[in-house]
Amino acid sequence: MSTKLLVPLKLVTIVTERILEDRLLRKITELGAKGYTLTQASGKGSRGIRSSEWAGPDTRIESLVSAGVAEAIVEYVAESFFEHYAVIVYVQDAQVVRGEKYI
Amino acid sequence: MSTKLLVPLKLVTIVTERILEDRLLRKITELGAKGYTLTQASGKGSRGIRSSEWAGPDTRIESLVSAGVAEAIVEYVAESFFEHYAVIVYVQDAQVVRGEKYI
Amino acid sequence: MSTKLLVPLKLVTIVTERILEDRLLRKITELGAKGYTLTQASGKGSRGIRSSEWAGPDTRIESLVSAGVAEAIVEYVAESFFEHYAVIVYVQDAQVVRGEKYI
Amino acid sequence: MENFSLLSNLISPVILAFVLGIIASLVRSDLRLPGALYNGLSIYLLLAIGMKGGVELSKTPLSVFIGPAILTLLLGIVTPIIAYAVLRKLGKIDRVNSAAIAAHYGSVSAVTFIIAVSFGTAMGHPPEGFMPALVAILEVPAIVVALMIAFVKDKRAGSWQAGLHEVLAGRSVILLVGGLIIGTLIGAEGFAPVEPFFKSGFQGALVLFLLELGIVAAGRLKDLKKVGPFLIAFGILLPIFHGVLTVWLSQFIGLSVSGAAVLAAMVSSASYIAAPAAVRIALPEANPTYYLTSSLGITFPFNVTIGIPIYYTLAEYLLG
Amino acid sequence: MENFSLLSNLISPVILAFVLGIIASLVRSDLRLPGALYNGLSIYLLLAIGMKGGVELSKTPLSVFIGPAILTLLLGIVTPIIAYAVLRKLGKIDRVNSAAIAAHYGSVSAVTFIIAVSFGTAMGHPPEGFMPALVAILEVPAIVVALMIAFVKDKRAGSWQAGLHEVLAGRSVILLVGGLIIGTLIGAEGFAPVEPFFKSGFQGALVLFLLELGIVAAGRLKDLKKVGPFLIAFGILLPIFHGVLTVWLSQFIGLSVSGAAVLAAMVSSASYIAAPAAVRIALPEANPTYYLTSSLGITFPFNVTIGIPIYYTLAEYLLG
Amino acid sequence: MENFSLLSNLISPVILAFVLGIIASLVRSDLRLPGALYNGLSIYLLLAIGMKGGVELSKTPLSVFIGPAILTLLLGIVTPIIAYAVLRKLGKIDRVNSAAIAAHYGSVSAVTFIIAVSFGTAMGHPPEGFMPALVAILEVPAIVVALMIAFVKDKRAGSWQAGLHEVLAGRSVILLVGGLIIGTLIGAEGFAPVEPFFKSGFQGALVLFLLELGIVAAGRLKDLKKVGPFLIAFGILLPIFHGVLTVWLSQFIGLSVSGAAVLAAMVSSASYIAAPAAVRIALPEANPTYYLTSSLGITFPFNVTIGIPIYYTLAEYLLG
Ligand SMILES: Nc1ncnc2c1ncn2[C@@H]1O[C@H](COP(=O)(O)O)[C@@H](O)[C@H]1O
Ligand SMILES: Nc1ncnc2c1ncn2[C@@H]1O[C@H](COP(=O)(O)O)[C@@H](O)[C@H]1O
Ligand SMILES: Nc1ncnc2c1ncn2[C@@H]1O[C@H](COP(=O)(O)O)[C@@H](O)[C@H]1O
Ligand code: NA
Ligand code: NA
Ligand code: NA
Repeated sequence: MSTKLLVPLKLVTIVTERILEDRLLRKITELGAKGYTLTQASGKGSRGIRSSEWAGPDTRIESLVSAGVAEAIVEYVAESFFEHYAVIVYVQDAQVVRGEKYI
Repeated sequence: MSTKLLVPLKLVTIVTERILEDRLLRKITELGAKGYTLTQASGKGSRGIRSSEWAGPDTRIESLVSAGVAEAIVEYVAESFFEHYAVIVYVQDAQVVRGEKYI
Repeated sequence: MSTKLLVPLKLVTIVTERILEDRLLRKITELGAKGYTLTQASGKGSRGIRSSEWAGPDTRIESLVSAGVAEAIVEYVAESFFEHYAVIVYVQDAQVVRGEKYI
Repeated sequence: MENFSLLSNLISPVILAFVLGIIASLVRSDLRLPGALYNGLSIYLLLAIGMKGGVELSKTPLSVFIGPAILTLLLGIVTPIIAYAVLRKLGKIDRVNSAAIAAHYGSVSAVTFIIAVSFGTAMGHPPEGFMPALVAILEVPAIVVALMIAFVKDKRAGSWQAGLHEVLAGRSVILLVGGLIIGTLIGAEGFAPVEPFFKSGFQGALVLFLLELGIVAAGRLKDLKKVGPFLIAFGILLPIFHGVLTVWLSQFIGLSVSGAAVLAAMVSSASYIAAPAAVRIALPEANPTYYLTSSLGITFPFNVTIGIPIYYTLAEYLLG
Repeated sequence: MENFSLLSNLISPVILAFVLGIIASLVRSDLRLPGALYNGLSIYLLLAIGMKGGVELSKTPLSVFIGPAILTLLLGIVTPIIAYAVLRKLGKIDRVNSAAIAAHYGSVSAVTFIIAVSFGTAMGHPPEGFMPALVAILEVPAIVVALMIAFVKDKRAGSWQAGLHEVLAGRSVILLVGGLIIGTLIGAEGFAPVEPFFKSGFQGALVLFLLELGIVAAGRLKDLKKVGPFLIAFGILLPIFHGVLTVWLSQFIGLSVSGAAVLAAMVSSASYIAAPAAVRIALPEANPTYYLTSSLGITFPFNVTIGIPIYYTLAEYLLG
Repeated sequence: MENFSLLSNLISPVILAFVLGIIASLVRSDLRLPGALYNGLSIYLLLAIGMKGGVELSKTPLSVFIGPAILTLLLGIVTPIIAYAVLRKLGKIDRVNSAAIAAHYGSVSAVTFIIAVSFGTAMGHPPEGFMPALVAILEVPAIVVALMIAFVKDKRAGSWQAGLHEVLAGRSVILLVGGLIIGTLIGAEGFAPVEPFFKSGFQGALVLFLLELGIVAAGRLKDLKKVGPFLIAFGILLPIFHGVLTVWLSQFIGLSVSGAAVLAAMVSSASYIAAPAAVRIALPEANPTYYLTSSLGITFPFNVTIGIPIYYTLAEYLLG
């Protein structure tokens, strides 16, 4: 794409237990995310059984951020949640329209 | 990936107010999108408060299109909605199975 | 991103009729996927009319897998479902935290 | 019994809600029942039908029930064969689509059944209480027969077993049959505490359900062109034929006038919940436009407005 | 009629559920009504209001209804103009935001209406049965008038036609007007079978709805600072003015005390379902914080707690 | 009172719906209550319990209520300690998992409570009306005690405060306590208009809820192997012990036979809504398979089928 409107950013996606949603959103905002998009999800992973059917389904958090913020989020989630909670985090490239808004 | 089935296309994702959904879908179809996938979303961005809780939650539109169509969609959305509506648009690369269908 | 935590994997996304969900999930697990994330979706594609409004809305399956597994999934879906069912499949790159878990 | 008039049927809240749904869709309203609610209502309605039927069945001597049960079973086997023959011979429709449509017209629409019961009840002639048990009997065989027809000659893309599982373990059958068994076990006394929920609320819940069904059916109307004149005629004439046949046969098994009319409405109706799911799995090559548009866009509206009064009038004439 | 007391209103289950919702939000509870349920309840409530109104309308002579109908229509045209003038002149608020807010205060909140009716009914003074028809009459004109004001001088980012379509084909109007027509057609007899669902369940459903409305309104409270003291005062004083005006005018059209009080509650209320959607489409430049916070965060709680007893007391004084 | 029979309990519509849900899951049916509906039903049920309890409480002299209230509070503190000791000593289960399970068995399952009340009511022996207030009293303390045990010695991954907030501001407590207060404030008269919704519909709504609970519980059954024989025995024997203890203590506080049996059912039951959420937050190291499978897959089905009749029979024997 050659459009001058587009800014290259990182798209961080986190899928995790609903019960962590509030804490995670507060934290990624602190770490510099200017916004996020949430969708309801369900899924299967290494933790065969989870309480998510009781605590409501999983949550899927997407946030477009700069590379630095992405790194901070990734580190925070890995350290705080990987051991005990059902969680997956991945990072992708994205060309964002008027992306400077989100840096 | 080396599969001959795959065609490189652009994945355009738009997250915006539900109230714009109809208009946007009609327009991106006009601009050349052959299909789209919708998911319900909610979120936070620069416009602290929005009517979305009343007009229903946000909508997340994904469309796999050629680079040219992606550019047209990006420009259309930026011009028509960025000023007054809650909206975010980004473009990613994707390898699409039997992708020629969508061009 | 330079974080040592990240492993490059493939993100395979499948959007298809709800009625195929069980069969697809069983199969992609067989083919080597270690997990998946599901979201409810709706959409429009080449098959103007589908039974999805009756069989429930579409399903959107995302799975982070190695390149080899991605290829196997893509081939399986293309062969088994492309002819008669509403389905779209695409593959993207993703940097996954502690990604070795998913290989 | 001049009361079995078309007009008094048309101005019931249930039918008018259906019309309102169609209008809402035509004016491109944002009105839609949330999917979760629509699913919830269908679970409620099917379970309620089953339980009420079971409660009644627990009071019915087998000798009274056996005749209607056997007739219903027979009609569930014969009507898909009739439908298939008509589609192949007169309609020149290919084998797989004919079988797919036949599965729908042999099976039954629970909502048409409910409206037929309400119609009679509102006229002061409630049908036999065990009718819901007949819905359960009518639901499955036609789908099995139609799939057998489709699979007998050719290799198919879909899976016959998966399709069968989809019907038998599908929520329609689970809820209807499960409800029947629960109702039979608990009887009238055990049903009493849940009666306000499942009986008093029933007609109102149906209003909301039909509002959404109207919206969905309106979406089908735009496909009328695609299905062509033959299928439109088929969607009206086959139900009439099946209905007339049923009323005529009902003479010999001791059903009341209302019972015969309701059974006719059931037999003439086309499934649009259980059958589409099973057919989509077993016969993916079949075009959903054909079977959905004819069953939901043509036969359902025809039956609930014009068909049901016809069946009642005929039953009154033959059995009254 | 000393019973029209503030306290007896405040301790109704409906108001207390609203308060519970606010508290749940303040203590950051995870309590939320699922979106599908909230939507479903609003569909149920609007359709129920419409149908009950229609049933009553079918019994009402035109001569009785025509006066209140005309007054309601006039107030629907005049009140947005008053609101606009106050916002522009006293509040110095820019044209587009003034028009947006005026659309809300000219239109009507169906929930405020229901609570006003319940209040009178609980006091033993049910208002005229045809009041829901007035809700339908009051809903649309103000939005049209306010959009006209906004579009008459300037070029706008939004589309006037799209906004109008949003109101007219919006679910509030479809369900209220559709329900009215259905109710009128079926009459009391046709309504009987669905009455347990739509009438007996109504107050309880409202409890759940207000629980969620409390949660949402609490979310608005944190924006009180942003809207400033003028809009807070406006959100309390304009309703009182509109309410008093309505009660005074009701003297001349033969409404009962309760009827006048309920009409006052309607006219004084601010829309937060139909108007926001239409305004968002037609006037995207307007800031939703202003119109949502004032209508939902200020005027709605004020009206259902203090406003309604005031209108009843005044109506009793003037018309009693 | 030979009526307190196992069989008459087992053939209630509520239990049969639970069984139907299990069967639907075993035959891999697509039947599932939509999540929004399931959540909505749980909100409805909890609020209804609370409000009805509050209405009754408003009529109950403190002198009658105080004894049962204190006993309930004591049991809420003692039972998690008993459970913890058994798990540690006999089961050799590690500290954090023992505390997690103890939190569940000290707290209460609202559905078990409702079924115990229905059982007595169906037998013609409704328990004291204020029992729902005891549910609210029993819900929280055990979770606090169990978390204290877990946090007292070790540093933990989770947050004790966050866990506590999760219980106290969780929807179970908000709805139960909020409902109690609303019910107490409005009294019987204020409750009358919402009674059809919250009381008549209650048993029926419970049927739908248990249908889904059966589906979910069936999903747990496949984990029975993973939890091992000790936890299976624990999930049956501890409830019996707690139930017997409660009935025996009830002698001294003036509860009726039914009241004692219902309190026994409550105390013996294990929470599967409030406790899992709190424990997941505060003790993420604990394995949910253990506490969910034992509370939902073992204790809940045991109690509602066999446990409740046992507690009634014992209460009849000791207090009758
Ligand atoms: N390989 C994967 N691909 C996509 N999503 C996954 C994958 N593994 C796990 N997930 C998601 O992450 C959640 C937690 O995974 P886990 O912590 O491995 O149990 C699951 O419920 C899935 O929604
Ligand atoms: N940085 C971001 N990352 C992901 N989604 C975002 C971001 N910023 C905004 N959004 C989404 O876009 C919507 C509109 O954003 P805005 O126009 O900034 O209020 C929000 O409600 C979010 O769903
Ligand atoms: N170009 C596209 N972009 C995004 N999603 C699509 C596209 N085409 C189809 N889809 C999705 O895939 C489903 C099936 O498409 P089809 O098989 O073409 O009818 C649709 O319902 C959409 O959800
Ligand atoms: Na049929
Ligand atoms: Na107004
Ligand atoms: Na307990």
